[in-house]
Amino acid sequence: MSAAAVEIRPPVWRRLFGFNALTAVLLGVGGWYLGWFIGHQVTGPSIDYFGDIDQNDISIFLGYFLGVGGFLIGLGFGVYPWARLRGYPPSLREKETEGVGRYFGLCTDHKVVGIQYLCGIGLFFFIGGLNAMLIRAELLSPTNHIFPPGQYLTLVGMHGTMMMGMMTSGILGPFANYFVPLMIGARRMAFPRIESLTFWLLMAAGAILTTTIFFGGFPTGWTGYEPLNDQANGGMDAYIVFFALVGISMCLLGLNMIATIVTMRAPGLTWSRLPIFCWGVVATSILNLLAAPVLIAVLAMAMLDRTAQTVFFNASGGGSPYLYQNLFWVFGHPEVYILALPGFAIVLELLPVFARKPLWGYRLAVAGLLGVTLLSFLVWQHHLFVSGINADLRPFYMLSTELISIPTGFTFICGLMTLWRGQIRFTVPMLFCLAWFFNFLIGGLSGVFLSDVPSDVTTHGSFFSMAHFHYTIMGGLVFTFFAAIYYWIPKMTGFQLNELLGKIHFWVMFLAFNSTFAPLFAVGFLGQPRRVVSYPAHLHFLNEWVSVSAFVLGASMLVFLYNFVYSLLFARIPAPANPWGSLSLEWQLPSPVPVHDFDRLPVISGEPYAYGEQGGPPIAAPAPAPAGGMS
Amino acid sequence: MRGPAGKLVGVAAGVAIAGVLIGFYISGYLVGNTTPFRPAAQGSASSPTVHLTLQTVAAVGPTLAPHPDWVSYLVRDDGGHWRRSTIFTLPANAVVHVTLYNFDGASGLRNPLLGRPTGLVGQELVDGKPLAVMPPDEPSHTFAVPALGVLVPIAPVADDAKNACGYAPCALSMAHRTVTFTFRTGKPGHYRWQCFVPCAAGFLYGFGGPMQTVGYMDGFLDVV
Amino acid sequence: MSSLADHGTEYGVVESEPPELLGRNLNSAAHLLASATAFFFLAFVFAYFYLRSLDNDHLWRPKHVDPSLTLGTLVMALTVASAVIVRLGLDDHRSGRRAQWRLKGAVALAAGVVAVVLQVVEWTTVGFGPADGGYASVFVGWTAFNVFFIVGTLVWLENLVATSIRYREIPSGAPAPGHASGDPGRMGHDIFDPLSLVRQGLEALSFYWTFLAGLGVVAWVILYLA
Amino acid sequence: MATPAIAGGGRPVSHGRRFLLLWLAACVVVTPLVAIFLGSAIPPGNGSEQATSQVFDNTLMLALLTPATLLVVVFLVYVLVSFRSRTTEVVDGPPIRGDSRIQVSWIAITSATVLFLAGFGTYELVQSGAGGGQGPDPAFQPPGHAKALDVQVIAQQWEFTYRYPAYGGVEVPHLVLPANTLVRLDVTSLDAIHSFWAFELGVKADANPGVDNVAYVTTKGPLTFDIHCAELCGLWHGYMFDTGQVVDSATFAGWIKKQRAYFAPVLKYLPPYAESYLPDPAKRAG
Repeated sequence: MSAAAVEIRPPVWRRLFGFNALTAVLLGVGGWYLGWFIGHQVTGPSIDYFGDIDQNDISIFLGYFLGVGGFLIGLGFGVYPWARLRGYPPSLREKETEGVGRYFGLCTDHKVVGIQYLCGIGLFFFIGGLNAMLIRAELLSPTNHIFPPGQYLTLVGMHGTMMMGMMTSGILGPFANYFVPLMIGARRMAFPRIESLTFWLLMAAGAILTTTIFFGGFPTGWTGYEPLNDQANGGMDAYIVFFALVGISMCLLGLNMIATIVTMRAPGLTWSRLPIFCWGVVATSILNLLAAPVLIAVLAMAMLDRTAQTVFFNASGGGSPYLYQNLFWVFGHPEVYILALPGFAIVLELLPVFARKPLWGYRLAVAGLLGVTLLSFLVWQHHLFVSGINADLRPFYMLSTELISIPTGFTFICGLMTLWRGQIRFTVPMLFCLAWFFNFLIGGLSGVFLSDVPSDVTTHGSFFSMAHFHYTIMGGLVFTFFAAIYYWIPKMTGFQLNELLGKIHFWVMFLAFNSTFAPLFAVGFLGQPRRVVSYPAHLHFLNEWVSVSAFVLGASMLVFLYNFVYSLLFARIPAPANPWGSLSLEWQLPSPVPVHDFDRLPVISGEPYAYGEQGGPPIAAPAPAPAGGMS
Repeated sequence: MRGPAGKLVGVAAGVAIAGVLIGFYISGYLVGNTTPFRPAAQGSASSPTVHLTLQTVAAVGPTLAPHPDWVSYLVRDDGGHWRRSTIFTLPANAVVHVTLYNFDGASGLRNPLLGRPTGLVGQELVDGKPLAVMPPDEPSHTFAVPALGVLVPIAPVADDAKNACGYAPCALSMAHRTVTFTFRTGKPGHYRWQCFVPCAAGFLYGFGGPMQTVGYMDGFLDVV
Repeated sequence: MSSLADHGTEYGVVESEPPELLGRNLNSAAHLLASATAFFFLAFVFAYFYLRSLDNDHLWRPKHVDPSLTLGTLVMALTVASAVIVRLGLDDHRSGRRAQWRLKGAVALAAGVVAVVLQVVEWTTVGFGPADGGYASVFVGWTAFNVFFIVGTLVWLENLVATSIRYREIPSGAPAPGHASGDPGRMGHDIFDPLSLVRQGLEALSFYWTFLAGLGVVAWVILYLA
Repeated sequence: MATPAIAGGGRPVSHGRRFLLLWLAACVVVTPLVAIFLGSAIPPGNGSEQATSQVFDNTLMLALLTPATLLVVVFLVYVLVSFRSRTTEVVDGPPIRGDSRIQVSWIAITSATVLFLAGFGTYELVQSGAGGGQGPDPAFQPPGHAKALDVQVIAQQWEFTYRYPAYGGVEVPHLVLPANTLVRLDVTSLDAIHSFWAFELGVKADANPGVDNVAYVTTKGPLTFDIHCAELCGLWHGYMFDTGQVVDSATFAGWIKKQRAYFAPVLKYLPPYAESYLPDPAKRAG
């Protein structure tokens, strides 16, 4: 509303009241104590062992649930449902305030949500990275311990859980929320409030996970295997609530993305003109939508085991730990492709821009993305080759697992052939994309060893598999995450990032990354199991080497942080509307993008990769007649 | 507060806050390190002798821990006070004489093999009588150092014993069993020791909480 | 270059969207939500058959673990009935019989609530605890989350019924803009004719509610008959 | 944008040829080196039939995957060197949108490789189960498995103990195996999930409560091997290691005799030998 835009804003101290992050935190903490209190009232006398174990899981869970409820209400998520309950008509957008205030509350502008995601995810990404640094510090020596073994396991679990949980939205959160509507010529996501909800759920989840320390941490690593899960201290409850909230957020995010791309593409944007990044978002969202519910279900069972004393995973009570392993990996394997696929999409989206050529084999690339999506639901038991589950089926899972490398290969050939005879420009985003080829190649090929049962017998559960998935996830996701940042920040903020610092960041990160994880293949092959606090003495040198490289890797992140703060706060060099000369629709808009993106829904006249062809830009024109329903 | 100066202040403040938070965060993991206990060593440096006096209690009570209901080992320091420390710093190749007073009842072993004392110098004495093997339903705890091959099952206080000790501190006037044994610390190293009896009441398989927290039923032998 | 966005932030130019677009949103969302729900309950189906096939310690289903078939059937039947009534209400709405739709909507809502109440009654009288073996665990978990989803859908239904009751005298009692958006000062709706969305919402809801009732039938067959 | 100019593509054919030659040369040089030097150095070594087959498996895969790696790496290097933009202003490359011949042959080659790998892995697996745990009723049994020596591995928080049903069901805290024998390891757990990993023997099998997870291993000559727990099992997971031994049959006979004598007093308390022992006390016990 123009009225909202021009109204006089009250002084800062007044604006601190109302629905915002501050209120949310206060209500969240209040809600936590309320739930804790209720839990004790309900269960204190009736269940005696809570006294013995000195922890009351029911009241911890209640505390977390009411805490999340209070947090969301404080952010203003209660207003709309309450109005609808009273029968008021639907509306799309919350009141949109100007200024920084809108970044600290419920905002229905997809661009605000994208930037919220970037900062929020970044925060927890750095916490997870800090955990990794502490882990490597502990592993500097096989015998001298910095942390008690229990706390070390909590560190390992925190690192894995934080990264696997938060980075699932690492690219979909910031970049899909921001750019999918711009790429498909829409003014919003299909469900703006749900879009904002997914972000704030993640923030609540991350905060909850960090509170695990107060309840004795959790010993299970990110997989949370039963029955250790049931045996663990109250910190396990934080893990369960964290992953359940992340699951809900993932599911809603995927739903929102698919609904948007299916129903809101601008006129003329046929499926065969859809930017490959949007295809990657669709593929990932399918996995989000279908895999996350299984995770929520299995965590619900674990919660019931810990509170209501059900015996889902208790072999002595009529349940089975195998049930947990199966259900968890039914989610868990699609999960790793939820982390990998956005990387593929970013690479394929950026290569044409910097090779100045059309995307090679567009249909093949799409087929690759969708093929991976389909196959990733059929391979979960390759995580259980030596567990004794359905041993007779191992040949099938070996085959299906290795089949995945075929659609993955599509991505490789399309990317590589896009470079062929191009005009390659080594900008910072391009460097990160090229690094992806090398990292994911190593990661993928080492995966072949793990997918092959005979060699999996040695490598399973060792540092080899750990090195493998760090090559695929960190080398695949995090590198492309930074590629996307360097590529799109000029559009998101209107300012350029410093190129020299960017290149320093890249080279330090790339070299340190490889010098960290390549030796870990050897460490695993030489017999060091994962998640150990002490290891054989003859592996001391390798572990020391890895630790030092890991610290350098951590330092490279500080270079990025410095660049980010310096360029956006101090240098503030305005970026041109289209610094990379991209043909994609989002770059045809001014930087930063106006609040309502398009005056009129554009009409798309071609796909965004027509480099080297006549009549490249503009690929879109404003609709001749006003879009329907102007008031 | 506009302009670069204001921004600089803001960034500096942000960095400071982040630093403090990170400090708190890391310290959150460091807590739980129980302070090591170093018993006095007699005899020659080549073959020293160490006396270690322990007790096991059904619950550490409100004075000793954040978890008053947890079962735990306690060690008697030179002042004769009972401390809750399970990290013992011992000299290498030492002969360690351990006297252990158990105030806890029977929990029972899951694996009866662990009722057989092993790795000791001489025999394990329960109330002065040598012990060959303890029936699986009896042990209340074990003192085990797998890397040294040491395993000592600990006899329980009868359930109907008079004047049983509910929680620490437990006086020797209360019902208890006395277990004495001797073992050798090998070459220098960092040996873990633990209890193998599922004695953590309320936890699944009796193996959570105090059974998985250094400072209660688990610890280290720092052999230097 | 930016002929696509000359007007910057002039809300007047860009506000208010055609309701059919939101209708498409809702429709696709209902189908996606249904598929996600299916995968959620698939986990419980898998748990049922997996634990049943393992029967660890012969504790899958001790003799005394036998929930009341009557109550279970009632819960299932009421859910299905509610879904059917909503479907009929949708037909009324399509053919303009708004009054009948409002009545049917209220009845469907009541039926759903009764189903939930009966489920709670069954839990309190079921005669076995969650710890009594694999079947007991699956029973408790599955029914609990079934109720969870039913309640959520009933809230959705309540929204539609409430809206159509509040604005039954259209056009006289037209809704003020911004009521629901936490923005009382808003001058125009950001949806062109928001009330026309009741129909599309009802179509989406009817699909999802029918689907959920179907899952309820599956649960009933597996938990009580199998 | 600037008018599309075909740059770097003066002689399109020769680029392809040159790259292929480079790649073939690299393969011819590098692959044998990798196979011979790296392959022979690959663990778990030669401690048992299964370990040997694993090493062979790994070596063959290395030899097969090296050309694939070289393909991408050489391609990247070649492309980045010869197709880098030599101008400062933005010039477009040729609008090549695909090439069905390349696509088809790529799909064919990758599929063939994948199918071969899967087939080969399956072949290696069905020989003897490749040392991996394969559940209560193993499908892939080595010849002569009926006469295999039974050894039960009992995992608990936090150590492994071993039971020899063939020798009066004696249970011992350390693992010793006779040389040149086919051993059937029945891995089970008394509480959480562990994983029995005998590194030099190339054996890994998860230990689950109430499950008998069978792994076959055919020992060779005398040898000392490391045992780790390879599945996170709680506080002392990192300390749950031990060393086992393979000794000649005479030494083994003497050793087992001594053990039976030493553990005789506890023998009467052991439960009758079973494929698995359900943990007790079960739930929330005291």
